Amino acid sequence: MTEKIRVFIVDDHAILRTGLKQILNESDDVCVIGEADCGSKALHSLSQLPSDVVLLDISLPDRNGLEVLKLIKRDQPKTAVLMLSMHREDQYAIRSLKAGASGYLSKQSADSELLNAVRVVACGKKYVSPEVAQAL
Amino acid sequence: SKREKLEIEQSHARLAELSAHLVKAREEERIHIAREIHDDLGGNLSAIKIGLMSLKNKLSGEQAPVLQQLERLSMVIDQTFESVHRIASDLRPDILELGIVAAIEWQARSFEQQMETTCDFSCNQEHIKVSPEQAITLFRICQEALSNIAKYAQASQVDILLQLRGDEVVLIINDDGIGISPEDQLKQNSFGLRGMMERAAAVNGSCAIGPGVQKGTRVRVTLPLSAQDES
Amino acid sequence: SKREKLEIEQSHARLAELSAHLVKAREEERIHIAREIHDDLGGNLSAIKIGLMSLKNKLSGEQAPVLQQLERLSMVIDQTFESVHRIASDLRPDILELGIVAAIEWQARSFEQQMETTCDFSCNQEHIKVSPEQAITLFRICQEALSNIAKYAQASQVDILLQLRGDEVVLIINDDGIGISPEDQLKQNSFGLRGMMERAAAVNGSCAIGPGVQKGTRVRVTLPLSAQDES
Ligand SMILES: Nc1ncnc2c1ncn2[C@@H]1O[C@H](COP(=O)(O)OP(=O)(O)OP(=O)(O)O)[C@@H](O)[C@H]1O
Ligand SMILES: Nc1ncnc2c1ncn2[C@@H]1O[C@H](COP(=O)(O)OP(=O)(O)OP(=O)(O)O)[C@@H](O)[C@H]1O
Ligand SMILES: [K+]
Ligand SMILES: [Mg+2]
Ligand SMILES: [Mg+2]
Ligand SMILES: [Mg+2]
Repeated sequence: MTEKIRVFIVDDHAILRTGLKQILNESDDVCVIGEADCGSKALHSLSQLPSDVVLLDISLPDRNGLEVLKLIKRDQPKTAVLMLSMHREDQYAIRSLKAGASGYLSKQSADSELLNAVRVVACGKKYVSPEVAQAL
Repeated sequence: SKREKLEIEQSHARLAELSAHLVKAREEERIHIAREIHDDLGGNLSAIKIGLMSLKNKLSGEQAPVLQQLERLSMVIDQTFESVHRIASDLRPDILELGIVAAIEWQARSFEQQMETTCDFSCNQEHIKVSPEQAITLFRICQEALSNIAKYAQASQVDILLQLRGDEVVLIINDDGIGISPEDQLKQNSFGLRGMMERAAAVNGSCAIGPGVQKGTRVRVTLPLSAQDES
Repeated sequence: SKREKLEIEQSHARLAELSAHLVKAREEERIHIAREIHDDLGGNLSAIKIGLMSLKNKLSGEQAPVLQQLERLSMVIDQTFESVHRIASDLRPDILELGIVAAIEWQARSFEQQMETTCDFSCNQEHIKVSPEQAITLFRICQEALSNIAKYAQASQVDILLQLRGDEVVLIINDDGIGISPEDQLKQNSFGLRGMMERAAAVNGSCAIGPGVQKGTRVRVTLPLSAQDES
């Protein structure tokens, strides 16, 4: 059996983290290896915990998710970062991709797109939701 | 007497400070609530939707009525997402995060769509860096000016100009409607124009309301860019 | 000159009107948003909860993991209800719907719980009928007075008195703390006391701040009850 995709979750919303963890762990090919509720804890943990995919909330209590994204990409360029956000506007997706993200997911469509998005970015490809893809 | 005059002036200054404070506190509250609604409720909704998904997976191959029920629930959650977005963006439009140029342009576009009146926007910069307070000031003044035009002007053409001029940012909203009289500006229960001027003053700027270029009405806001803001 | 003085006075009056308007508009917005959050989001959440219940019934006799998942979802929805209530009641305390007497009493009790300072409330009526605007005025002034006491007074005893006296309603908040100096009242970036006075003036009442009965600080608000309000 091939190795599972290692996912690290960064979101300050505890209930959502639990939900994300559950659905990811329920699948055969993914496992959640860690989580953090703010940017600085995430950066700290990630330096010791190699991950394939980081699921990263844009609005964090300590700093903007886009800033955290840049720092992750600077330190762990091979880690794919999938942005997660309430914003549905295409501009946020475009900005995220420009800043080095592998994909962008709105919190509203996380249920149906999450696993697919994680798998796509884990193999080095870009993921954008169907709606955003249309706008681009 | 001289003392009397001084006292009145002082009390006037304190009152002006108070209105500026009230306006600021309100915008801060709006941002705070919008964020809570977005982050807190939005996160929960997302968690519920994901939970339903996991339920569905557990039930795969299950009877149709149960799956239908799950679909219905997902739809209710989507509607709740819509409400969350609507309430939060009434409080603080997301678009402001993309900068003041994008935000004013967005207002022009929305006005055009809602009013079927041409509304042109032009700006001599791709991006103008103002403080968050100045951004919300320009945004709210433009909002009130457009709302007045929609209510009273009977205009067929609106022009919005946003410009960086030296160390000032200038916003002009011009309509070709019926125009505004000095008496209109003093109406008892009207606070839109007064609010516009107070808002501008609160960030050390000014707002002038007068006749339009050829006809109609012209609102002109000027805010100083502090050295810091330009960085 | 006389004309100059008149002009300043007029401009002062208009500015006072504007602050009153700003305060009122903010409270109206708060009510509006609180209602939207309550009715719109709250309604949807109820629908989701009922939907889950019906799902559970359809699945009765089902495997444990599915039922556990349903339980988890119900809990998330309950937490979302909590958030909805919290956000809405920060905007507009539900307790106001039970009348001003209940609302002020509730403030006294909450203060006591949070501060471990005795806070006594007394009222010579079971119910005092004021307009919604007056109610929110009394409520916000009391809130600010208590917040000041918590922040500065170092009091060990607070007394809140709400009274119907003839055609006036009087609210007194008395603390036995360190007291307030005239300079304190003129602090540059302080708007609490000024806001209290403006709020009272906006509904034709007054608010006086001064030394307490023996020591400490006393805030006294008087609002006229209009004939209509007493009905
Ligand atoms: N663009 C315009 N064209 C024509 N008349 C205008 C225009 N803008 C404002 N007015 C007139 O000026 C008056 C005052 O405007 P103002 O925005 O201060 O108050 P309002 O819109 O009546 O009420 P409020 O803004 O407080 O809801 C309006 O009632 C209207 O008669
Ligand atoms: N009950 C009190 N006991 C002692 N000092 C007080 C009391 N209430 C107010 N003060 C003093 O009066 C000052 C002004 O109060 P005010 O409520 O206007 O402003 P603030 O609380 O400092 O700021 P803001 O209310 O704008 O957040 C306070 O800073 C404090 O020094
Ligand atoms: K797994
Ligand atoms: Mg967040
Ligand atoms: Mg208006
Ligand atoms: Mg205060």
